[in-house]
Amino acid sequence: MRREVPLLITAVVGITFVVKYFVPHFPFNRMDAWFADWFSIVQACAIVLGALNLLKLSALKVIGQKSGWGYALVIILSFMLITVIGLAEGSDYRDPGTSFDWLYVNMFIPLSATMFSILAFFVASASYRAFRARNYEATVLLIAAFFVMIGRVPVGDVITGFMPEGYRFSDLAIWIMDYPQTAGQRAIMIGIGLGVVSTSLRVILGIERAHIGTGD
Amino acid sequence: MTTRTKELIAVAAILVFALIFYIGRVSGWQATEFSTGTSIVVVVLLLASLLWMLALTIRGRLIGRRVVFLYVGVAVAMPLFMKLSQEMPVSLAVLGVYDAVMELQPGSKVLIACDYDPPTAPELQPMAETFIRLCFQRDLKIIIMGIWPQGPQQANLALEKILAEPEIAAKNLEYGIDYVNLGFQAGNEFVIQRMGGSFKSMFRTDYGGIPYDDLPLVRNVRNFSNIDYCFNLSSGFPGTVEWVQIAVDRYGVKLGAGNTAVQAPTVYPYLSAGQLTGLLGGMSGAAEFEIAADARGKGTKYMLSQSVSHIVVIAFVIIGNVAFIMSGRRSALKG
Amino acid sequence: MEAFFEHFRLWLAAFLTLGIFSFLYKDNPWYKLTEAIFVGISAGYWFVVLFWDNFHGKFWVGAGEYSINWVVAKLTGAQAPPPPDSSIDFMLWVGAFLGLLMLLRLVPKIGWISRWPLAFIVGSTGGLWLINYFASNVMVQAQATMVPLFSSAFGTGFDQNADAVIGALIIFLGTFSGLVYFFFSKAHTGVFGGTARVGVFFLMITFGASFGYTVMSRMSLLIGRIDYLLGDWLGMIK
Amino acid sequence: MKRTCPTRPELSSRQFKSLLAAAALLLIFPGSLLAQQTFVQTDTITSADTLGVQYTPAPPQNVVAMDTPNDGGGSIIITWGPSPDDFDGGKVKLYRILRAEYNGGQPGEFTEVGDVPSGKAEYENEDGNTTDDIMYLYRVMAVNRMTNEAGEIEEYTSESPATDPVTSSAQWFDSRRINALVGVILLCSFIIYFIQQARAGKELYIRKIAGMEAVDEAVGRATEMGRSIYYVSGLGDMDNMQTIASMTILGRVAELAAQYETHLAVPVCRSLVMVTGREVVKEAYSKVGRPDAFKPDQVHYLTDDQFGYAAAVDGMFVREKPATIFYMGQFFAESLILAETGNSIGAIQIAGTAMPAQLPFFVAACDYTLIGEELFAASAYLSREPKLLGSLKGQDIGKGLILIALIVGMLLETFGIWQFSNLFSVID
Repeated sequence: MRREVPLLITAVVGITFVVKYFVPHFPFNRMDAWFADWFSIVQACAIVLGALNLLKLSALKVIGQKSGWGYALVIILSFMLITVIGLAEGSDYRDPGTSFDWLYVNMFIPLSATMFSILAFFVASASYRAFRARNYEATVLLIAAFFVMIGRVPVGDVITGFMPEGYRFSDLAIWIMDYPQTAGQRAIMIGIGLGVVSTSLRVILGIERAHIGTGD
Repeated sequence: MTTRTKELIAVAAILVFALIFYIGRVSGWQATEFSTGTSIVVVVLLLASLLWMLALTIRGRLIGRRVVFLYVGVAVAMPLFMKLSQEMPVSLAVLGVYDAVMELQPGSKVLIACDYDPPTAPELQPMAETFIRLCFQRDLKIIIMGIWPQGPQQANLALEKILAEPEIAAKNLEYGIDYVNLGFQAGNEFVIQRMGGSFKSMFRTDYGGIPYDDLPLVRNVRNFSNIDYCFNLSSGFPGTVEWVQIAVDRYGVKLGAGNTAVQAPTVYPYLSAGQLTGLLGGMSGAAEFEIAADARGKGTKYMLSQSVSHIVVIAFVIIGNVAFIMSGRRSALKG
Repeated sequence: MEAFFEHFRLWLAAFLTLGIFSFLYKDNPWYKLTEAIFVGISAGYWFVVLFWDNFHGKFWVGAGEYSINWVVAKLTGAQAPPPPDSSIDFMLWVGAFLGLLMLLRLVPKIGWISRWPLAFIVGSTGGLWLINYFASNVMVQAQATMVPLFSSAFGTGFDQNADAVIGALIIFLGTFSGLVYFFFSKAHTGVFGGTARVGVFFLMITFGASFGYTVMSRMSLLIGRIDYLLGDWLGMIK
Repeated sequence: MKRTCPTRPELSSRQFKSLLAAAALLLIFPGSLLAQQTFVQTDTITSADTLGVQYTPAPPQNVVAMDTPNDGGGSIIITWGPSPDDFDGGKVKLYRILRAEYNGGQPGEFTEVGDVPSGKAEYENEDGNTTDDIMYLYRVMAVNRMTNEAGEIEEYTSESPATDPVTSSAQWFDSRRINALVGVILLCSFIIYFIQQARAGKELYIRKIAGMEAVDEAVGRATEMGRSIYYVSGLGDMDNMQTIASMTILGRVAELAAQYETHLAVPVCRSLVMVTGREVVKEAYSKVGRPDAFKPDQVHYLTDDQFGYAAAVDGMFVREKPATIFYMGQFFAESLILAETGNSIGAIQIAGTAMPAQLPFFVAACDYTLIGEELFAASAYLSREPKLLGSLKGQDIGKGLILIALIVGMLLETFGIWQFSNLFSVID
């Protein structure tokens, strides 16, 4: 019962959604929209589980005075702060001028923009370390990256200024993006398509059943 | 002195430095700007130190990742102080926006649709500022709106900045008569579509809650047919693609656009098909627009930052390969 | 008071920005504090957004409120609400039901029931993407690769420029050899292995090119943050 | 028929009303009136013309209305040929489509349902706002617009005869998608056939995949060093195939970790993935006979936010210094933030994703990367179960057919035969 029912649900629902693609008739034509709505409602319910888990682990740290318990306390406090304000604010919580918006603009945005911008440093250090002509594959990668990078700044065209128009670094960069890059992407995409079909089929047939867990 | 003491001293130094400059700012210090001479010296020093790094590598000393980080930080920060102007030609796509604005009669109504948020502001904010300034200089009326929640907020920041500039402040522009911010409206591309019928149905009040009909500038603006030019700043969906498909194709609006570098390639076809009068793409687009409007500002500076940081990344790729060859082509995976 | 908030605002954002940047040097108490604030604030942010936009905005507005009003009216004998218009969709109750089953995890004894909504989600995802990926990734991409080697057919003339021919050939060769690389059930030896090696060559160009292409947009993010610190906060640059 | 109205911006009350009506309609049916409001140029009336005969265009020809095929109902397609006056500089500026309900042999009042600018050789327009089982009649009106000396716009129109009554209906099969149906059945049959073959005991050869070969070694290394293993499943939620694939791989990795008695931590950023991950890891632990070693909080939630998650996981990496890190699933910009930090602490990193934009970053910063399809093959590969390996063989047959199709398609195209490649076209 605990194993069979989920397997059956997976199979029936999976096959229905495959069939849906070929049937324009109601109710099949509405299933995409329904599923999207259902999923977002389930997400909203499930985040309660996630949030409780985060709070529980943090609280255990604080109670046990484990190393870093102070930071765990900060997690709890900042979570409570924004949640209480956001829920009290009502469904217009996001309008300019609300306290929620203040927290969003002055804390959330600087934090995520900075974390995102860290990427600039990591891109540099990764290029420094990884783009080395270690072997034949790495050399190809290095050359392609180098030409595209230099083709995207004005300096690139200054260096190749002696060449006729259409044969400068920027043109080379565009050519690499348009042809060999597109070809590689396409091979990857076709492969992914086949992989997804095979994985979905295994899931629907119940051969791959990790998600339904143990019998108890 | 232990490392810990050194670190504490460093943090204290940063704090003192910040306090001094913050107090300075509050008490009215002017912004720092390098002269051309200083700028050249800084760039030369940067390049020279990169060469030194190369030399160190050749002599067998590997550079750690923190050094790379430091260089990236410096390469981005220093050009922001510089006045050095990279000479670059203004492309036709950018001129398209500039010319369209210059052709408008004084008093024409321009709609600015701000569909972006703070993460993409480095690229799009300079465009917004230059565009707003150009409109005010030409005595055009500005109507701002957004279908991204934070777009109108970004526009307010730009407005605040431009209105404070002496040249514009001298015009004594008035809210509601010379410019209006209608704020954000949820509903993605359907907002554009309904605006084709009536602006008022989508924006009952402006950003600050003033009823639509109490704003003299827009009181008689019924829909797109009362708008002379439209400029869209976009960093994704919904954005320029939707504006072209609905406002241009269906309602015949004249549209120019500013896009992030990532998005610009998808919009390019509309430019060649004539559905866009012009396109500013990424930081280089912002910089070129500033050059065209003869108002070198952040876009030009940012572009310089971007070029210098690019050169630094390329330099480190070269240094990395030198290090690899020097180390006898052994696997330097974790170098 | 307002002036104080303005100063506080600038320093708060600067404090958080520098806290994240300090991680580049090494892990430290400042980063740990910033990270804790970030985790708490962002988890709470998404909690609020999911509650108001997904649960309230979709389910409550779309079905829940109306249904409950209706039931309450029936029970109390009050006047029933007007018949539902097109904005009410009772199918949303299915989502609420699945969500409720998911929440049963909080009750250890019957927590296993949460596998049912999970099975439902995994099954529908599998079915949905099986066919969508086949159509959009396999069929569309295969068709896009089948282009004439010469941009007009043999019969209608032969005036081709070399660029177009080379371009079409490269796209074909790249896609073909790249796919050969992905074969799992055949040893990569001989001609087959050689083709797979060409495939790897194309994959590496692809990776290098997209890496190089992305560098530029990543830099602009950092420029924005440094501009905040030096400009908005310290006023050192205009 | 003649309608007079002043030019913009002053509007006559009539035009104003129709605009208001159009706006109201747009509010009610945002998606259905896509073809409304076409703006057209007007010519100027040069001589006084009270009758308007010389400006009235001829009506459009061959107006036909039919139910839209392969749809879910609620839509009728109207086609017509141009009016003889429809040419560059001709009298037709646009066409209006008029519709009336047809009840008991009596047509109702004709109202406008859309308009189309002139200048095409053939016209096709969809009225996407019909009710199934109601009969409709359609007329198409050719419209000329002129500006008179007073600056007012005058319209001269003529209508086609009404079409035969037509109703819209929904279909049970989209015949345009038969190619996808055949393709998918073919591919699935191969996969199922080889799964059966493998079940029956047939030996299948599967080549080595470097990243997968390294999994044992990577888990072993963590055991030797006495450090933990981190498994990062990306930003995708359970409605994403990459996440589902990631969960199946997590099962195999968890089995190994349980066997080696090495601590496995799975920080996640989606609550549903946390729930699923727990089931998966628990199942894996009991499969190798160590159910007591499983702790639910091995799989824990941090935050739904992309960068908040990256910041927290980065912090864990540098503090706990795991010996081995797996990245499997859907990744965005955080891929390099995580992988560079993982690299800096010297962990062995194995990544796998089907996000083409992030693959280069993983290739640059990780020791092994599973590219696209390899991610979906990984769980079968790691399990070594014959039936799962059989599905890989089935996939390969599909791949082989596509390779052949690519060659055939390209050659036929080159010789001007495009019917073959059209077999692969997909209707949205």
